[in-house]
Amino acid sequence: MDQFAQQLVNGLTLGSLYALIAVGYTVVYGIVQLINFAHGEIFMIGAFGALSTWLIFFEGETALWTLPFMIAGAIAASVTTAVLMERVAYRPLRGAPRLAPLITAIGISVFLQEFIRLFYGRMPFVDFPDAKQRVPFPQIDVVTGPAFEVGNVTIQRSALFTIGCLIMCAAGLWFFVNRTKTGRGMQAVSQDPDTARLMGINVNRIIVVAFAVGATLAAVAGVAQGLQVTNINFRMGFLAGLKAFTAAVLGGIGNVWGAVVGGLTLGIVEAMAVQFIPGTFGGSPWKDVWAFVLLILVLVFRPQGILGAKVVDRA
Amino acid sequence: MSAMLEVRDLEVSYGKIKAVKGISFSVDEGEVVTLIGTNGAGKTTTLRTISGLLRPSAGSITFQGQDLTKVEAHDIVQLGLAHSPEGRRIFPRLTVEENLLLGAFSRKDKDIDSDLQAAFELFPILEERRAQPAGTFSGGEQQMLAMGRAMMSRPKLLMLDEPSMGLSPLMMKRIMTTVTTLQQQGTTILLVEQNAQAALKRATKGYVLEVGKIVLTGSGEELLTSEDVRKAYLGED
Amino acid sequence: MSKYSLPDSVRTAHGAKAPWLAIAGGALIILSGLLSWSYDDRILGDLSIRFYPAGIQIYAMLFGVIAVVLGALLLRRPAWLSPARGLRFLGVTAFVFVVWVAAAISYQSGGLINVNEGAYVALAGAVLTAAAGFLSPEVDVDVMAWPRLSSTVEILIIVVLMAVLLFTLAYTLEIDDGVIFASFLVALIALVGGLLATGFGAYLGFIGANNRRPLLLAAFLVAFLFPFTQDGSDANMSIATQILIFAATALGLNIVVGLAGLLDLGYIAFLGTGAYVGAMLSTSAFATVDIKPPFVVVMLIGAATAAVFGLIIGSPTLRVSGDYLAIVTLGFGEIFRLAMFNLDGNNGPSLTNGPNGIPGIPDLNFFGFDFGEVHTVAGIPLGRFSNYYFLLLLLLMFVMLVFTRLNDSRIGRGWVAIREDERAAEAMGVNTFGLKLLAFAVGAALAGLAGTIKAHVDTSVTPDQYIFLESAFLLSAVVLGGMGTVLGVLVGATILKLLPEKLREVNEYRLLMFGLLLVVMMRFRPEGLIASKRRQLEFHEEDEELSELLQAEHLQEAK
Amino acid sequence: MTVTEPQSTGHQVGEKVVLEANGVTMRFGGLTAVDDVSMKVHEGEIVGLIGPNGAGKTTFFNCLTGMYIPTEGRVELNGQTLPPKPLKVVKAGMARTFQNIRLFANMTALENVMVGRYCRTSSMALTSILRGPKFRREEEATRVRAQELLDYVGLARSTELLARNMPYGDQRRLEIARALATDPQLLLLDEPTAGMNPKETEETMHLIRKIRDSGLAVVVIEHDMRFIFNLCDRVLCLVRGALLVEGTPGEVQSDHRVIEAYIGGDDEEESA
Amino acid sequence: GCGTRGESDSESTGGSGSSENKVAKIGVIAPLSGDLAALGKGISNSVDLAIKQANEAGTIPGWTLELAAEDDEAKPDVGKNAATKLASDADVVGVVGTLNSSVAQSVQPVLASANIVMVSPANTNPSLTQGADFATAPKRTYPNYFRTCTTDSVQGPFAARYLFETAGIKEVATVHDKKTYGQGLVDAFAAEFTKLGGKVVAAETINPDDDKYDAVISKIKPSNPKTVYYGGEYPQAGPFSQQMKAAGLNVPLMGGDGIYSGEFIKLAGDTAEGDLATSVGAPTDTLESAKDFIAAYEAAGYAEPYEAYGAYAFDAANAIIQALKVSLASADSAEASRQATIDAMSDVSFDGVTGAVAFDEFGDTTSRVLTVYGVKGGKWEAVNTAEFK
Ligand SMILES: Nc1ncnc2c1ncn2[C@@H]1O[C@H](COP(=O)(O)OP(=O)(O)OP(=O)(O)O)[C@@H](O)[C@H]1O
Ligand SMILES: Nc1ncnc2c1ncn2[C@@H]1O[C@H](COP(=O)(O)OP(=O)(O)OP(=O)(O)O)[C@@H](O)[C@H]1O
Ligand SMILES: CC(C)C[C@H](N)C(=O)O
Ligand SMILES: [Mg+2]
Ligand SMILES: [Mg+2]
Repeated sequence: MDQFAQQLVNGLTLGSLYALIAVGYTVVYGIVQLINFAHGEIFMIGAFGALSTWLIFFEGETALWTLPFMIAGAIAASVTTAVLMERVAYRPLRGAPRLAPLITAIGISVFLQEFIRLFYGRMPFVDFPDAKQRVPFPQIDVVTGPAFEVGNVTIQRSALFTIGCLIMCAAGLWFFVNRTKTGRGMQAVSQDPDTARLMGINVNRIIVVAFAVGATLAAVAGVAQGLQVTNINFRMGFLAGLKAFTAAVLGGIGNVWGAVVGGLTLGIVEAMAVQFIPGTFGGSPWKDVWAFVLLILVLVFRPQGILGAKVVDRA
Repeated sequence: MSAMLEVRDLEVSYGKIKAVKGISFSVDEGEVVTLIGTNGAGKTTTLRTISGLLRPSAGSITFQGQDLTKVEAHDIVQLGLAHSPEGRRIFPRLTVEENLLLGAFSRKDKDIDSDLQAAFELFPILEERRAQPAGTFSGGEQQMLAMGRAMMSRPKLLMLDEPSMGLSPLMMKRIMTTVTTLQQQGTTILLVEQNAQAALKRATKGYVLEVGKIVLTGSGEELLTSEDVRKAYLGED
Repeated sequence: MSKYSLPDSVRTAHGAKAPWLAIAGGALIILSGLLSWSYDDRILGDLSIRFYPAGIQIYAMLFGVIAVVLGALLLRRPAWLSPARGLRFLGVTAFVFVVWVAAAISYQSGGLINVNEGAYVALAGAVLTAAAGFLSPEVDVDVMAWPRLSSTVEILIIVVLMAVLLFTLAYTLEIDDGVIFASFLVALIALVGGLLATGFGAYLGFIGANNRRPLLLAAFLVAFLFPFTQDGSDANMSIATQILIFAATALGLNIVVGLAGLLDLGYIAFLGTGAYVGAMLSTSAFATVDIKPPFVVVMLIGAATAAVFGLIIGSPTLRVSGDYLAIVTLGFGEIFRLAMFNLDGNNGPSLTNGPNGIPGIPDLNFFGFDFGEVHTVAGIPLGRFSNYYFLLLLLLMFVMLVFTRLNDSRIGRGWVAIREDERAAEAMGVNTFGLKLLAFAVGAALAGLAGTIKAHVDTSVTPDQYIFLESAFLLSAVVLGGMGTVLGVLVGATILKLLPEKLREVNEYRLLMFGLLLVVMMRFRPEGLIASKRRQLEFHEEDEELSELLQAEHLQEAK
Repeated sequence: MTVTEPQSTGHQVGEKVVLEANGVTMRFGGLTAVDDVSMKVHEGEIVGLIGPNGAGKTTFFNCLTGMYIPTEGRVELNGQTLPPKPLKVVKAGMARTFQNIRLFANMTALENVMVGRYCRTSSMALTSILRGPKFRREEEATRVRAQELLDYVGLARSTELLARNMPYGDQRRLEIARALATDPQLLLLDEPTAGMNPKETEETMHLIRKIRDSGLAVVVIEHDMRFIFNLCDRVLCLVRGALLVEGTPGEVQSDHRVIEAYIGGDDEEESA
Repeated sequence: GCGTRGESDSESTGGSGSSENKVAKIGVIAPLSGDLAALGKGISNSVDLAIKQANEAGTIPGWTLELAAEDDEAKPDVGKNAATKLASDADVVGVVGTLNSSVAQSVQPVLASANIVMVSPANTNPSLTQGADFATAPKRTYPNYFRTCTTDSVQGPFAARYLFETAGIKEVATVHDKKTYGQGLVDAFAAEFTKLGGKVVAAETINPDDDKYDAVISKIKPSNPKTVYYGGEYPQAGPFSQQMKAAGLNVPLMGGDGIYSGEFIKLAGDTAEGDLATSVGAPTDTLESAKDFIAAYEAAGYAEPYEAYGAYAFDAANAIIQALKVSLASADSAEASRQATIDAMSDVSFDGVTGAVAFDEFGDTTSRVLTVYGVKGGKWEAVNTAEFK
């Protein structure tokens, strides 16, 4: 039982991270029907943005007050990258068949990874560590350090931070999508951009907002990841992005709650698989396999995802 | 008196194909103006250009004295020009009510609720099904929703593109009556129709388009009785 | 196209001068080849000697010759060619070429001062050529006016073209200076692009279509002769084998993506399946399965296993479509990689040797023909990779056969219908599910086949060869080259495998450039370099000119 | 009010029942789109299906053709119960067109029709790769039959045009040719004249008659009353999913319930 | 068409050299990029140093040695490609590398079929020299393969004895990354540890692509190990150590030479204090024999430190050079000397930086010295150096 509770906590932590990233996939997909493969890299850039902020302004300082600045730095880096990417690469492809933006997304994803790998350590004016290998991430007081023990369950500080971030972001997002006009505009654009324009909706602005919102959450996730695993690297976006995308699809892509539910489900499944699948097909090396198996099963039996709405194709 | 909408020498192309080849017409305040013509004559193209979805390759469009050719589609709505597009184009995964509210997206005033009620009165089915995803509506139902939605922006000029397409006779009458009602309430209307008879009967002015050019102009009645029109568009020989 | 031209008034006023401008420009460029381009004689194969052109200067002179020819053609105004467009393209790219070479000279020898008169003359020639292109009137190419030649002459053209191709290929691979290689590529793009822009390419395509068999025969002859141009060196042959494996796999993927319109992001797993089957059933000391059937049987097992996986992966297509299918395939791809990573006895049965992979796979041996040995044919030694090259070429031919014949059949039509509107296709009696499964199974089997050979060519099989990035590479080869076409995929595969090998100077930046390439390509030519016309339409819905061209071709064929 | 013209052909409806639908019901959540509808279609008969928008006509078609799995009810073609699978329905001999044209836009007219032959041909992967004489024969036969059908619907000269480039009216006809290519015994047409001008409508009417005369049964949905009442042997009117009235054109158009629910008040000139 | 020019060209560049020396290349296959680049660069720099010294001293008359360094990214497949490339270069006569045993497995057959001698400074897995059944029926697998470092059949037990006997720890959990090295090391360790009477309370594996290990750590934790023995490399071990402690599993992590690098401490952070590692040989900087090497390395101004394997790579390169002295003397081309170089290897014996360098009948080094290090004050410090018996 303790072990169950312990892995539940682990799963929730992992899942929160997935969920934060997944929201970005979902929001963008919902609007432009684009699998933004580069979103994982936005998450990675968020982490590097936070690290850079810390290195430039606070190197050596680990007090809690630096954290908000790091998060701000992360968001600035992620949002800038995401918005630029939308402007330069995706916008010209509006209306092109699906495959074109998808390939572009893969291209951007590779490009961003390589860019950080090759140039992070060679930026002008600043002395950043070489990013060709893992780079240590600052451990901030209060949100890292000795874990809390609740009964026999250990709860890490960074886990609390991550889960907290998710709760706050999700609440904000819910309000934004359902209670603001921009949110409703987003939904309209997602279904028929041309007609949305006829309603007086500035489609380009809405799309930029979607990218920015996704990037903001990814940036927060980047910081959380850095605090949890103590180091970051240019590759971290790939698998995390893949899992987050899986989570988004699992939950029902296009649906913000789906992303959250999908992320948490995926995280918990992974943690439980490590602990409870007996025999040689259990354990850590198989956990990703179980995650993908779950995805495939869900898609086959409920193609629209856990919370997704059924797409109507009327003849 | 200058016209509310003035289109001059408008040309629009899709790639190399010119779909609209220099047409001019005007709509005065309070009028119902109708464009009729064969399939592919360029009616839809004209409307889409006026509302900013397409850019003209030549010519000018002025609405209440303002040049529209460089204004973004979403800003044109704010000026009071609504467009109910061909093929309804409702938002399929949003509910009926959400669709209607989107019609009022660019409005900042507080009367949205009363307009919503007005739309429900006009089309009771919309109220009955207000929470149903609009994509599951039948064609006619969708058309009503599209009209209701366009009205929600409280337009000064409402452009309707084939509002009767695929509608039952009864429903078509209802839609046509609505056009009259709207006109009486002070909305100017630019109507594109295949059902020339019904359209011309209500029109103060009509234009006949053929392959991108205006070939005939006149009041609704004149056109209705014109020999050419009767032959080509009313199926009488 | 008209947006790239000068105002009509200028063109009518000066249009008559255009041919002479072109001829003058071409002559200048030819002359420049005889002059010195660079003061420094140590770089770029020595461009410093007058009246003794080196590689780069010869490329330039080719520009000149073509400019002169086009100029002369402009005087005669043929209806089926548009020399103006050719000149425009040629002029602009020649300009880029000269600037690039000058930049390379300046960079390598430290200063613009080292650029000699030849480069400036060439630059002037390029400007004149471009000017001619922009000045001359736009002629719409009339495909109906294509000259009809006797089939002997047509076949002769094909043979000459193929010989040129072989020569170019051998020549290209011989270059080992990265800058010269890049210059050559620029020149090649300029020359070929220029010719295509005139509409000559379309005409060649037409000739090719009239003589499909001779064309194919000639093409394969060229391919078979290629190893003999390598003088026993294995360096290029090893790249060539990689290209062939990659191309065969990409063609298999093209069945799934290009023909059936299903996005597969985990396709590399099928190649991996074949490779692992090949490795496990080989006599490597690390092979885990004790059955050692002959290689032909191994190939069949590899293909069959992959096909079964293809069916499994394809089965969700019954319920899942579009982007969801993409993610399912991606998931399967990852599952494959992880499974190969894990099945080492620690986690699951001991089959794949885990992350360490199965090394030491021996060379193939067909009835005493040892693929690892050097064999001498007609006095020319053919090394290990040449041996595999021939085997792989056979495989590729087989894959192409399967691809084209399926495409041009009832099944191919069914696939197009599915791509266009799946629901409607189903309602018209097309067995959509069956056809989608078939696409997956056939594609997978072909990749599996390639995989079994790959295991032996590579001598080792590891899980990191089958990561997502590799699937992305495959997909890129398909998309860059042109979806749904054989030639396109071959070109795409060659580009993606050859460039990184040849441009070693920038090896570190190769992924960065790959990423950029994808983005730029999708922006400017999303249908790929050599696109099937139908696909091109799908990407450019508004392009009426194109759809008319396609119709015209249909009409030609129908005659 | 009468729009019926005297029947031009002295046509006789056959005795044989081609289609029999029994108690077809389709529910979406709480909404009953088709409510216990039964219908019989005889050989050589043209049946009209009318009803207000949202009455469930298209949905009924979808149930017949297996695009939807009906909640209740049974569909029989020539006495055989049809499974709700589009593929099997087509094979059994029922074909349809769509309310919104759904052609394969980037294929030529001929290719579109050849796709329609898919279910009547059989060469599979291996045959296609090996290209035996059987394959060639079948391919040729497909091409010939497709061309015949194009000639039949009056598109003889459009063979090599891309579907997307064809005029609207021709596209509708091409859809019919494609449906005919499946060798149906029953043809379902969903608003075949929507968006057509009166002249084109007239031509379509002739085409449908010609098809009927060749022995097929036709069910057609239309809102154009003149079209329906001139063309059909029998008319069914659906309202809110349920069958309201069934009868000859004359009976139906004078039924006050139909007028009230569908045609509307006595206001002739509106119904063009 | 410009053949003559091409020839004159190569003459002008080649001819600008001062002597008529023929060229022989010594290859390096090591991770020059990626997470293990720190160790790989140390190896390639040290080989470079050895080559420079040999050229300066004119060790092999008539020949100039050159370095041909290839990156293997620590991946078997990439390493194999690097080996193929080196093998097809006729000038290559020997290869120093690889770092990872798993990569070596793929490289060995390629170099063996080209008869190129391969000396690894860092591969510690015993099967590379003695075959899969090294414990019961040792059998030399590749005659061209040698190494200058001790193997894990020594390193594992050495660690086990240290933990059990010196540190008094009776319960450990083991974790490894499934690679040849990690798994082999853990196997050797566990066998000895249980033989001594200790208990392996949990045995887990991880996937090196992962960066979060909480689930595994949570699974191990209830079994209350007193130390976690990790078989693998520092890019995973560092974060693993840190996360272990963040998750409340406050016991030391111990590993092999794969974690003995400054990078481990950087990645593991403050909580690395007390973690342990074994590595081959005695600490380089304490060796009298290494003074010159260290000085020369520093003087050469390499950007990266020589790290754990610099000295071994230097010795490996010198072993090849010793053999080349014999083989190249009578050869007229580099390629022709390949077999002779292999043959000459078994007679190589000299006093290297790390001690006496010589190889036994399997190609293994004759030295069996190892050291236990511990993290103290953010640095690795030698705790105990001993010869394993
Ligand atoms: N997206 C497009 N791309 C290319 N050509 C188009 C496009 N849309 C319309 N056209 C062409 O432009 C011309 C005018 O079309 P438009 O839709 O404006 O006609 P319309 O009068 O509205 O006809 P309908 O009565 O069928 O609605 C037609 O020839 C049509 O083929
Ligand atoms: N997939 C679906 N999910 C939910 N409701 C649906 C679905 N398909 C149809 N409906 C509903 O069923 C009813 C009947 O629709 P249908 O399209 O059959 O009408 P119709 O008679 O063809 O109307 P029209 O003449 O306007 O085409 C409508 O109210 C529609 O909203
Ligand atoms: C750096 C270490 C990981 C090398 C290890 N000794 C091996 O054999 O793989
Ligand atoms: Mg229109
Ligand atoms: Mg309908």
